[in-house]
Amino acid sequence: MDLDTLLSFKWSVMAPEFIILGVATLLSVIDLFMKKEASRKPLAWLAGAGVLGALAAIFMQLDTEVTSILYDTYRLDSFSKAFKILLLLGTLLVLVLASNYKKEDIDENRGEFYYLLLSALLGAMMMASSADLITLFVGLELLSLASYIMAGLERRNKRSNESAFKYVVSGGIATAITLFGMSYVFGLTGETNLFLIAQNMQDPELLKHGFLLMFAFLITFAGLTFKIAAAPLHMWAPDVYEGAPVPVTAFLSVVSKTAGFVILLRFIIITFIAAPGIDSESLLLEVQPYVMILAATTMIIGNVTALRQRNIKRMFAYSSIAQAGYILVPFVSNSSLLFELIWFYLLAYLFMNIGAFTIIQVLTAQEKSNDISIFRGLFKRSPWLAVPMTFFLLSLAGIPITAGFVGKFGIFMGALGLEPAHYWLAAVMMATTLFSYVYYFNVIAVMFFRDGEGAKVSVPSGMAAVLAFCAVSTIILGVMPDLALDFFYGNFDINEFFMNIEAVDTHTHDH
Amino acid sequence: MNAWLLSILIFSPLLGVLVLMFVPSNDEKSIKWLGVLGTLFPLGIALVVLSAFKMGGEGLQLTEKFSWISYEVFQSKGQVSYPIFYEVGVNGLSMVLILLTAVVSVLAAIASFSIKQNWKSYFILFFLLEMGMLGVFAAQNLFLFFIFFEITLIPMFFLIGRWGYLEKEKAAYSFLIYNGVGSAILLIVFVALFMKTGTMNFEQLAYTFSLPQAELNQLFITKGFKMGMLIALLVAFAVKLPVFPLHSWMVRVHVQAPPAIVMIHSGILLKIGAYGVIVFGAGMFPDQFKSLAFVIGLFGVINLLYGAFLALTQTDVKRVLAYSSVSHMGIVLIGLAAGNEFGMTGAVFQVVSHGLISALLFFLVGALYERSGSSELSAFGGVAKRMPILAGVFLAGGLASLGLPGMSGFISEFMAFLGLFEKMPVLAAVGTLGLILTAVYVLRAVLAITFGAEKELHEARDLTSSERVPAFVLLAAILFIGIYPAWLSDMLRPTLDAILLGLGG
Amino acid sequence: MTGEMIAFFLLALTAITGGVLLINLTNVVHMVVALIFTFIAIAGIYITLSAEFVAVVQVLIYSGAITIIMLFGIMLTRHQEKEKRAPRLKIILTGLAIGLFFLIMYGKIKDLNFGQQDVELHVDNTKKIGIELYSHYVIPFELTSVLLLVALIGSIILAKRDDDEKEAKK
Amino acid sequence: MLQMSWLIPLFPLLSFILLLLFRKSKSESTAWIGVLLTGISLVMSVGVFLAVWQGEGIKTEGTWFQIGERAITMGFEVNPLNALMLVIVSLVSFLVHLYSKGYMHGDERFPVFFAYLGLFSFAMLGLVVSPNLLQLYMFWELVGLGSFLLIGFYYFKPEAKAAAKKAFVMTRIGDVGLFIGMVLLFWQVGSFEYDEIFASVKNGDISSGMLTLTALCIFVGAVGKSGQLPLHTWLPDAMEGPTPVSALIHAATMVAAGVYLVAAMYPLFQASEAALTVVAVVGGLTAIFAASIGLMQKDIKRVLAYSTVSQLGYMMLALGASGYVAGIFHLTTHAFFKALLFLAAGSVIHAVHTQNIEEMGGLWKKLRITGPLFLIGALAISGVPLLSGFFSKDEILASTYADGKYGLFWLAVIAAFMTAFYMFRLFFLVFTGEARGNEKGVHESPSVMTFPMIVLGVLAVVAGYLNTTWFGTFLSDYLAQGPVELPHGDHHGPAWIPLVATLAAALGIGLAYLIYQKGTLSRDWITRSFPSLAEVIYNKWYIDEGYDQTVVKGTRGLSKLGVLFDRYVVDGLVTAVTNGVQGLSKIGSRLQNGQVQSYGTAAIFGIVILLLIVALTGGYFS
Amino acid sequence: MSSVPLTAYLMLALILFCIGLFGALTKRNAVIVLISIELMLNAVNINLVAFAKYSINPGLTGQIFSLFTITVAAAEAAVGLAILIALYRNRQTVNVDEMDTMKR
Repeated sequence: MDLDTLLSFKWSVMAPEFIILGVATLLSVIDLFMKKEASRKPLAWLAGAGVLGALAAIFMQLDTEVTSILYDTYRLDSFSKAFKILLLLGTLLVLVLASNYKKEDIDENRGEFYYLLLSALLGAMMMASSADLITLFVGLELLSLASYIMAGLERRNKRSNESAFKYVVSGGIATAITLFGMSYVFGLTGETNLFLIAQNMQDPELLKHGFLLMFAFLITFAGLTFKIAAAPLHMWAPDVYEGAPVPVTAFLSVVSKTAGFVILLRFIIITFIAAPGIDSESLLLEVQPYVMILAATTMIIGNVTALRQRNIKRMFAYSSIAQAGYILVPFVSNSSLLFELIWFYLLAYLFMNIGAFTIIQVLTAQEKSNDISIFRGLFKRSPWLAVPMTFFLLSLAGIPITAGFVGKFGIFMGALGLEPAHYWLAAVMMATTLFSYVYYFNVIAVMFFRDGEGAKVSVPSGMAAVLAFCAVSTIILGVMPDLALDFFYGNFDINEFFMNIEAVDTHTHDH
Repeated sequence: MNAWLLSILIFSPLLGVLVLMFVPSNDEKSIKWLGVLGTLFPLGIALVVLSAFKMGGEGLQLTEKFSWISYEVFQSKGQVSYPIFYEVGVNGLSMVLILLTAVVSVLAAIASFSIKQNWKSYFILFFLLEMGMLGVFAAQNLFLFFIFFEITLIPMFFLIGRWGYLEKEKAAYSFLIYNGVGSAILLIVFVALFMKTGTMNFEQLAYTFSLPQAELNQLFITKGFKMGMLIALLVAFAVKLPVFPLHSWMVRVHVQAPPAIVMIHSGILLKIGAYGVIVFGAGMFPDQFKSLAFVIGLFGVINLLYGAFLALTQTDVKRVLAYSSVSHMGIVLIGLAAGNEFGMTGAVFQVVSHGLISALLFFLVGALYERSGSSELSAFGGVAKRMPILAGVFLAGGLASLGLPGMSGFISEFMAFLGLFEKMPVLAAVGTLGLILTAVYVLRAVLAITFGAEKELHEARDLTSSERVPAFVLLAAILFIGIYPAWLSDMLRPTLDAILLGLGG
Repeated sequence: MTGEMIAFFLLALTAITGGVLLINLTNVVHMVVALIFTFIAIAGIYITLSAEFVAVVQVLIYSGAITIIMLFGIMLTRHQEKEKRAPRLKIILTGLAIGLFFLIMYGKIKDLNFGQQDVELHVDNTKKIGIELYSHYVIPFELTSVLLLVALIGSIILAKRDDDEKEAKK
Repeated sequence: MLQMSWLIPLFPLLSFILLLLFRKSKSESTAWIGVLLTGISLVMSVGVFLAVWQGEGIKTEGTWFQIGERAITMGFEVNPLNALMLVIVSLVSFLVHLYSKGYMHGDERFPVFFAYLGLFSFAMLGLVVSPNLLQLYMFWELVGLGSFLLIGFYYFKPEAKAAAKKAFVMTRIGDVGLFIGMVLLFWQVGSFEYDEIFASVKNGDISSGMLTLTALCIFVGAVGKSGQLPLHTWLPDAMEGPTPVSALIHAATMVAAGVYLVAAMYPLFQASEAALTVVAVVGGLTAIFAASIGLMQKDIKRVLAYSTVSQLGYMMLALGASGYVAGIFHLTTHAFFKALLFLAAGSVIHAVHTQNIEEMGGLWKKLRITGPLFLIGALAISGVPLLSGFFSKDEILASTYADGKYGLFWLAVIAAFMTAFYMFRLFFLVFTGEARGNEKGVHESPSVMTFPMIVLGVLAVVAGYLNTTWFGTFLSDYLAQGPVELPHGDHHGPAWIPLVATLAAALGIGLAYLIYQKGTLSRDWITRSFPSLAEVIYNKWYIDEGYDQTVVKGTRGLSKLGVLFDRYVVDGLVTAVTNGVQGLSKIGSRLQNGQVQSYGTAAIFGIVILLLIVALTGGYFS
Repeated sequence: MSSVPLTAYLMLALILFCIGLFGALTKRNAVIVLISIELMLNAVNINLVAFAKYSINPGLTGQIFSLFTITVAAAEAAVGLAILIALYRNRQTVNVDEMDTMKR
């Protein structure tokens, strides 16, 4: 493969990644030359512009056909476009939060903060648009590393340090576990390209190694649950969420989690779609019970433990664990609904969670506390915060006319869709949702039923915009989910996800 | 105009919300009046709807249908779409309940004059609640039904938790969790039905389930599935109704919520349970429903007797009324279990009648509470002396509650039992014991308050003129239905006949 | 017993011994040193697997860079060189879990063999790897550079000494 | 005339509504509204009665509402039986209205009282003209409502409150029986109409077991309303109401509704021998049982109340013994003389402001009109020849004897003796001898009160000639026009029966004279001779106490049990679930111990467990 | 030719992985925890390299994969250490079990 071949690829399809990469590099360079005291506001604008640019690039690519570069190490298909939109949108909102996060520690590294955010985003985007184990892994690690650092960004804050350290240790172990599993996937098929792996999975030789395949699947899956904060690798989340700066927490709970689901979908579905199970059925069918167990466990742990939390960030950590459990449910359905359901739920989750974190950030900054009591009497003090917060909480709880409900409804469709329908999983989900009512509504109760002595809360305009955007989106998606669904159906053909065009591709480029 | 009439009705309470937004939150008087006006507006539209509604017409009327959400699924069969529509319509049954909702809402809004604080948010939530209730009865598909069903939950949570009495938050949570259980089960069932049949429309579902079993097998719909769905539905609505042993939340809510809200709750929200059982249970799974009739009847009788027995020794009048609601909902079940014309009609009559009666009684209890600061029976006595009108209306309400002929309660009890006696005479005979017990506890409570030696109340004034409106309107409605039931039964007949056709076939 | 076999066993033994020492030693520095042996042994293993380039990288990065920065880390954070044992319960539980994990995996690894195929991996190993890296894997390769930059910047901003702290000391 | 007969009940209803509107009026002339409107009813009733006497009849019905195929109808019917009842009811009602004008003088809720009277009259007349069971049932309950309101008229008195409640509940027990019977019949016949029911009975469409069951259920209703054993306890307590009310409701009309019901449904009862026997036995037992209690009561109204119960027992006995005409005959005469007695008693109470006969005495001189009228009543009820009670009672005895129920016959004779005894005990204690209570201010009642009594007095004397073997059996001829096939023609048992009856009456009166007037016999010789029996009788056979101990306590106990169940089992389950979840939550947060290594261990455990499950289920070891 | 079977390598890797895991989960010194994680990653590398030679589809891919892993591991070690140093500055401890201010 020579330079010509390399240049013959349609590198333009990587425009979003290039934009992010370029802006990130630019940021780090500009930051270097900026005076220490100078306001980093322009950097935020620049970063925001970069993300917007990348978003625009993706929207321009909507009509682009499936494109594969270098044996799927980069791949642009509907799936990647759809999820990259989520990643970009989430990061954009988190950027606003980040630029309004007032902490001395952060201030001195604000430029780096934006840089790290964009790098993490880049990693996540690469995860979305690659079908090669190595790229996926590197993307994953890029996201992870950047996140570790961001979690510890308040370096004079013991909690932030501790949070970052716990994150890095858990993350390291998780990476090792994931890799261990992946090494067997690789070993049993001898390929890193997911489509080739899938092809090799049909090798009759593998029938003898059903158990190893199954183990490889489970170990990898378990390792990947780290990113989405689902059982069994979920326990870092509360501690890390609590200690990390609020925007980082928001980033972890939304963007990082989305990326986690992206890699799960990409890796699990393509790799194992044709894999034989122990009894030489389909492996994906055979592992369903285990995924169900994990999903159920996650929901139970998240929702049940959240009941006792007094710290709002910690509560949201458990809530986020629980949400991960919900989103795992469609994985057992194996229907093509899987993608749009997860996509929609993540979209909804993005709005409601970032919205909630916006308010949390505003309040924790003003009250210098993370205790739920900072919400006391919020409705009296600042109804314009209390009402959107209520929307977000209701959405998280899955109450109708919010996006969360439609998302949850979709998940139910996933759980009950194909034969056999998984009633018990749906039941666990609903039961734990009920537990979640208690803690979500507890916040609501604190806001509405208690009297608070705190002052009126002032919201910076950027935050207010995020808040309004999230609140409106939460409601609009709840009332007219077809806006999102039609967009999805209209622009994304999920068949592309399964389309191995590499054969054609190499052919055209290799002569 | 007619094409949008029903939607206008459903969302008409939002106008009130909109207007209230622009009223300063400390302007008590205008908020309260706007609150009443805001409920009068839907009532007006409801009357327009009533006039547009062809009495005795078959099937749905004033239907609207718009595409709303659609999921596309690629299956082995190819692309299958799962569309969800915005579908509303009314039949006799829902027309009746919509009217009930509109009327009780107005009266409850008037009763809300006793609310002491935060009137603005109170009425905003109140309107949202009304919208939810109207929507529930007008919805013609599962999805919409569920959405409106849940919409009623949230305002209720706030209304109880913020404006209730001492243990209001506990009650609010109790309400939320129990109803959450119900709606959780509902959601599972609804989605399961949706995924099996690809439709959420009531009529289409009923039609699908009436297909011969051979065709259903292709959709993976077995008899067991149907039965399971029906049982799940019954359990879900049993929470709402409520049916023993799922009633404790309701007692708590009745005791703790502000009277105006209890009027709504007891008057309408509980009825959603009955409505659900009729429309989903009997309407969609007639065969299974029939085979469960005995169980339903049994629970009906248990409810009737259990509620009555517990109401006997309560010392708080609100608790008496709460358990009386449990007991009266038993009659709904009894009527449904009968599964014949009389039973069904009786059940619906009971729904309406209890809606009116309990609204009346809770309204009066609220008025009493306002005058005495207590709802303990022992705090009252000889109220008839200083407040003859209140006492008189209270007595009349009590008598209606115990099924005195000439009042609506009698018609429903009579028909429900008449129905059950055809199918399960022994069970019905056991159930009639409840009629005696009802008389005992109602009189015990009513007489303890109105009769006897007079006790000091801190404010002994008779019903004020604004309080008389709800009291008299409700009493008049109770008498009207009691004396001229044909009005109601004629409206209901086509709808119930359609359901009965399924049950009978 | 071929030479390769013997080499493998020796290397494996060294590697495992290093690991066991890591677990059992109490002096932190000793542990790291023990691990150096493991890392080097692993490099040897790579050679037996016809992966010379990887072996070299292993020596450079692991035995070199990583152990060194770890030692630096130990020095920088010297607080207590002697390592106290963790609570027994923790050890037992963790050991139990890991033991089970080992046994389960072992059961299926022990008869995993795909036979031998004739590939000349060691021929021009480095060159081939280079070509692959710059063609096939150029995207992850470039991405890795971003990753390293992130690690670099991150490490700096996290670990850099506070100026004001210095001032305070003055 | 007959077409207008549906208006008869509506006039009192109008009175009710009007008077409620004038409820705050202080003017006592409001009473005239009630009097006038019931007067109109009375006139119309008499007109209707006369028309029916001519052999006319009418039945008109319309659909009330429709359920499915079936129409529930409402309407009115006039037949010989209910035309007679119309007259009795409207007459007594009219007279009581009139009487109350004087009796209730000065009461601050004067118009309300008349309103209630109007409501009651409406219900009672409505009950009478009902052409079907359902309509009857509805008015049946409304009658109960009227009774309830009037018993509880003095609502501030705890006794009145208790009595009203008791009356309502006890009668409701009966009502439920009626309800069940009615509904069962409906499913047998497919209709609530009397004539359709009778037709079915006649055609033998109903199995005999079902016939008996329905008849008995309906009879339970009658038992409740008519204060028969064992549901009689409310009736004496109902005397807490104003006395005119007792006269109207608890003597003449409502309590007779039970008898009327049995009479109206007579073809059904006739079809079941067992049912008839039950009716007769219950009636007979009630007659003697209530009479026995009446012997020792000290409250003038209670004596009369027990006497009412006893007399109602007579009527039931008559009906049960196929003495259809006898029963109705006694109903008629009893309405007059018992209403008379009550009004007279009311007059006495009005005069002395006490109801305790121990505190009366020697009133004969002071109440020159009331006294003789009371005497007439007492004589009539005792069955002294030539007065109305004699004829009707005689017929009952004759029927019973003719029906072969000899045991009941003798029971009835003994009851007759007792009746005579306690009535004259009452008479002597109240009107003769020394005044034992306050004498001051005792004066005869105003003419508005005495006039009705006089009318009733006259009727109490002459009503007996409606049906006598000597002058003509007008009543039975008249009733024969009705739907009921009169059994065995007339009962005219052996000629000695009137003699026995007269003898029993004479013995009773004589004994009373000896004890209470002459003092020949010590007043307490019975009490001394049979102390325990006397104790039991004085305490009304401990029936109330028995109910208290069993039914009331049992119900309350069940209720308490239910409350406990609700608290500990129903709520307990919920609490258990809540605690369970919270426990889980606690465990969950315990595990989250802040040690990142524990998290790792937990994760490894999670993975290992998954792998183990795979291994175990997948056949790893095989 | 070669007599060392794939299983032997995999076994070695497994053993080292388990040792690394055990170290990471039980050692109190944070540096050792970090380095244990490196050991785990090393074990994975052995797998990758061994598979590169002995899988059904041998080739350089495994070796390249392991190169990426090594790089990433190094970066991770550096970042981990940096975090640890920041933590140490504030807390004066490197004992993992003392880092539990946030729990429950």
